[in-house]
Amino acid sequence: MVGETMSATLQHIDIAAIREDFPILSQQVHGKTFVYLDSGASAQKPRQVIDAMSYVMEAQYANVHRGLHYMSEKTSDAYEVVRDKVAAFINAGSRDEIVFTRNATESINLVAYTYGRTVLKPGDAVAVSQMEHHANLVPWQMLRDAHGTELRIIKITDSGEIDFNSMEEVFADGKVKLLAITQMSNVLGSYTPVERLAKFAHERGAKILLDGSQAIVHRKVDVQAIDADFYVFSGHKLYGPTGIGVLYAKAELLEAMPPFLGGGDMIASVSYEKSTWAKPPHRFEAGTPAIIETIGLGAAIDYVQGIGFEAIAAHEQVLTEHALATLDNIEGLRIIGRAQDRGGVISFVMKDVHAHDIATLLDRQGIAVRAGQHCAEPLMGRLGVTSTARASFGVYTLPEEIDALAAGLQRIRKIFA
Amino acid sequence: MVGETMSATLQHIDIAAIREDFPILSQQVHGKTFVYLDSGASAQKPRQVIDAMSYVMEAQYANVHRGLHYMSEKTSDAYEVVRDKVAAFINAGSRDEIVFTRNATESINLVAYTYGRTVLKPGDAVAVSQMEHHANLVPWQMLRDAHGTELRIIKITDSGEIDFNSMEEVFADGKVKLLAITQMSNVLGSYTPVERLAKFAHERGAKILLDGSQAIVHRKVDVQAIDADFYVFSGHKLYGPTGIGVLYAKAELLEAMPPFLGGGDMIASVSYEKSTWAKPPHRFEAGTPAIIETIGLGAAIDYVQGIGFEAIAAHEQVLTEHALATLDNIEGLRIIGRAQDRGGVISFVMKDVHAHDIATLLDRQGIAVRAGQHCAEPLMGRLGVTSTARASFGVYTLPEEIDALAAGLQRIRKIFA
Amino acid sequence: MNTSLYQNAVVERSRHPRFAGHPAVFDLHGRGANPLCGDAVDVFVTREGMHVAHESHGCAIMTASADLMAGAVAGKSPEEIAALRRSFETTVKTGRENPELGELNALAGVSEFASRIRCATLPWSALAEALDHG
Amino acid sequence: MNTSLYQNAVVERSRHPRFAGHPAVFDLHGRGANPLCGDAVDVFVTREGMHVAHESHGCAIMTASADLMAGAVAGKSPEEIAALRRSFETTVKTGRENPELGELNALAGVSEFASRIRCATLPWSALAEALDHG
Ligand SMILES: Cc1ncc(COP(=O)(O)O)c(C=O)c1O
Ligand SMILES: Cc1ncc(COP(=O)(O)O)c(C=O)c1O
Repeated sequence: MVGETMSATLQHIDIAAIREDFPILSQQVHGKTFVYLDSGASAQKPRQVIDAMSYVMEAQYANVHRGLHYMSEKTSDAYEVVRDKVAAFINAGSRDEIVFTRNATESINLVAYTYGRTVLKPGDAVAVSQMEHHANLVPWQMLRDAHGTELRIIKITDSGEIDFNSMEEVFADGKVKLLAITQMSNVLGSYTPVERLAKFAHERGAKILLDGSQAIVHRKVDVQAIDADFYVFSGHKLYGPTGIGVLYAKAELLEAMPPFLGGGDMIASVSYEKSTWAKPPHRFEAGTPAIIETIGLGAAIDYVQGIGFEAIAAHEQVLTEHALATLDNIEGLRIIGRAQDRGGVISFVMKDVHAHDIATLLDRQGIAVRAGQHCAEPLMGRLGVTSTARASFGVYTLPEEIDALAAGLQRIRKIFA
Repeated sequence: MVGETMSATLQHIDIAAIREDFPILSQQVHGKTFVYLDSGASAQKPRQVIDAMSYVMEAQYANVHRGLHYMSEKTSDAYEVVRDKVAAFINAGSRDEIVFTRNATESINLVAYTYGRTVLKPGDAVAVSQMEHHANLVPWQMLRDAHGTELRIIKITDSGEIDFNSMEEVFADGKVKLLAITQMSNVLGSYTPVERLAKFAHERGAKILLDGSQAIVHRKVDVQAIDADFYVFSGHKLYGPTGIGVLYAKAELLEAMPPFLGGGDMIASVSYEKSTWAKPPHRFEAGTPAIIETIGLGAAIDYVQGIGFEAIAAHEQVLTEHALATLDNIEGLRIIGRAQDRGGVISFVMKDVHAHDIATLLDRQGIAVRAGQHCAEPLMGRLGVTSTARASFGVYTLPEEIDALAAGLQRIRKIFA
Repeated sequence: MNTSLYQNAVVERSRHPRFAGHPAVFDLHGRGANPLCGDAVDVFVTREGMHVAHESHGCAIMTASADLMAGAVAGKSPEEIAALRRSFETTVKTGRENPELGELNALAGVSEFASRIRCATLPWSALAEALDHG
Repeated sequence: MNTSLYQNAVVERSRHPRFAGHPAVFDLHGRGANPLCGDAVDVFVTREGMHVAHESHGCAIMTASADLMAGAVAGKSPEEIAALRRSFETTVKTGRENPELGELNALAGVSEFASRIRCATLPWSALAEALDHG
């Protein structure tokens, strides 16, 4: 099995070369080879991203949009080029549909504060699924409490897929005006059928916001083909730096939205009495942006596109199948989430062993996994667990690392036997 | 004069060594020596900051606060240590009074959205001065328009100082509950008497928010000695990375504030019906924070403290005096802002030459200055100009660079003669 | 692998706790919860003889710590318990065993796992809460 | 220093514009403003003979551009002006002079100053606005 898997992997992707790009992967942890299976929380950074950021700071830095001097112009260009890159990356209709934020969380909150408090009216409903990350639940709760919108929850099936019967019910009375839903669960690894969800929402007069935090890393995203109204993701999960995220929204939606934060760069004119707003996307980017990080994100997108999503998806599929088969062989281990369409994020529980103990004991073997509620506390309730352990994969993950995980879990089983 | 100035400078600060730390300063621009006089917009980054950020990405990176594994623990530690550093740097009473944001702009908006919409009531007034950056004006306009607070403007004198008669008037009816004011003007270079302002506000039952974006770079700040209620600044002006800013607020104020953004890490518990919030500062830090940038900010603070504020202030004073004297000697040049207590940010206009033309023509000589309204459009009206040129200094600025500026300006005068 | 913390005493006590349960009658109750991971422990105190029972929903370290605590505090006064808690917290932070802690020393190894120290101390916070405000 | 853009023609026309002023009578008005820098230009058109006057509050490049524009469009039809605008914008972006632009070529050098191109094109947007919606 492992031999087979590996050759399948190696057909698609030159993993050895990729791993060379990530300096951290050659670190040791507790004297053991470092096995990083926590990319779903945040991915490691390739040399190309680190270098791009260092280059800005060493050779081409100044504040953007404001200066009439060389360094400022060059830096503004380098910054704005990333907007084009992001637009092309997700096939936005226009670069002006790309707003830079800190992370996916801020992107969703931006929509909740602006679109949510103006276009959505008290009495309108926002629908989310049972498998949302807190980032796509709490902002809608806060909107409910501040603005009088309703919050409705779409059920998932036991296998971890969207329950379309529940969707019908939630949308039945026509009050749902926004469906805010993940494209890939950070707990179950399920992909959601985004085209179908968008069609479903649009046919019922609702807009759709997609949380692409997990999916963007694994799949080619085409916001126009999906017909997404809003799409959000974070740079740090896409092999880019922290401190930079993206909000995509259709131009006509952004046009109609009031600003979120007030300050420099988001205004057209300011007097003490009244200010007028710049056009999108600048209307939503107040103050000095994350210049260095945006340029780092550009390098990350180049990096990912250099590998290509066909190769990335094939590699992920091989890893996921290998991991599911291998983990299923471990006695007392139960994988949580069995969606048909699923990717390289795998949660599991072990009989008689708490997830935290699993994580700590794996860590001692150099293996990094997540354990806990994964910022999805209500989903834990739905699944009938208090926490899970989770292994998640990146472009640099090796089938052998999954074997190391399995061996580690077997050792843990013995301790608790 | 120059010789004298230089030796005064060199007594306080080893500029040659400092300049070695900033790789960008040895760049050429348009074939000329690069003279960077735009530190007020954003400062350049020392090797120590660049290295600290690279180190995280190369050797010690994972998401914070969530992992039970080695890399996550180490990264969380490195991240949280910076909170201690910032607290010590501004002498906060507790590390829990330090909230990380993207920049000063976000810090002010955070206060406007949370404190502003709960503790401040419709009919209460917020007072700002005539010399605020848009970042400390527009959020209060937005609050006014959304929440029904009033916005009052405190006048400045012709020399660019706070007019305390105007203060008295603005506060006379007791409605002002928040004074939001800069500690140093980014246009006029004036410092405001922050202890006096705080006392003034407190005696009249108002809180004070200080915009320390410019001042923090030049002066030792002690928020307890000032008795500031809120204090904000950005990392990128303090020789740190973009994408990271700070909000300081007194513990009891933070405790009483509702959250700003919803998502991971800011909650105590989440159910579909109701969520409860984490204690400050985490309540205000939703989602994956700017981990790499926070660590970079820590390195920047170490760097600045390594030089020491006594040396920095002395160096700035020498530069400023030299610059004022030198520029005053240029025919047709008028310096805008003549406050008693002023620092290394100098705006000027030239007869018959528009600020933009000054900036472009200086740029061709390798000299970077700002020109325009400096995100302070209403202040331009107060000063009776449409724009100014501005030279601003950093720890690496040389007296010779000011001489280069003066020579450049003389050449421009000839073109327009 | 270095698993010294997960020695038999800890694993054993977590799997077969001696003081687990929710007594029908008790005088004081305290709760400790770590929202970040979902761990929770309820502590029930019968003042007479300082009998402590616990209901633990969490990891091995927390459960073992609760159970070892219940054993260690039996019959002690609140003041003695407060002193014991301080010694225990020092030991789990420093890793230095302390003769007065007896069986509780089994948890000294948690010092190597910074993010898990809270698991070991959570039952003690719950007990303190019970004794303070019960 | 490389100041080719600031040749005499540009500096001269900015300091002593020939078509500056706010006429008492005019047919069409257009305004261009760059909020980032505070530059603003008002353009006043008398249809008869396509006389253009401008009030410029801005830099030398904008003022010279407005004045050279007013000279260049005199007597032209709106269609000819639209074509001229396209040629002018190409020249200020590429730096390639174009014989049909005549005096307007004085601004070709602005292509080297990316952030200043807008200064040169602003009067043309104001004129287009006047002709479109006047
Ligand atoms: C006085 C003052 N306040 C606020 C700001 C806004 O800072 P930032 O853009 O980093 O949020 C600046 C800098 O531009 C400033 O100079
Ligand atoms: C599905 C999903 N949504 C949202 C988020 C929030 O991302 P961030 O913390 O970068 O804002 C995450 C990551 O933690 C996630 O996995």
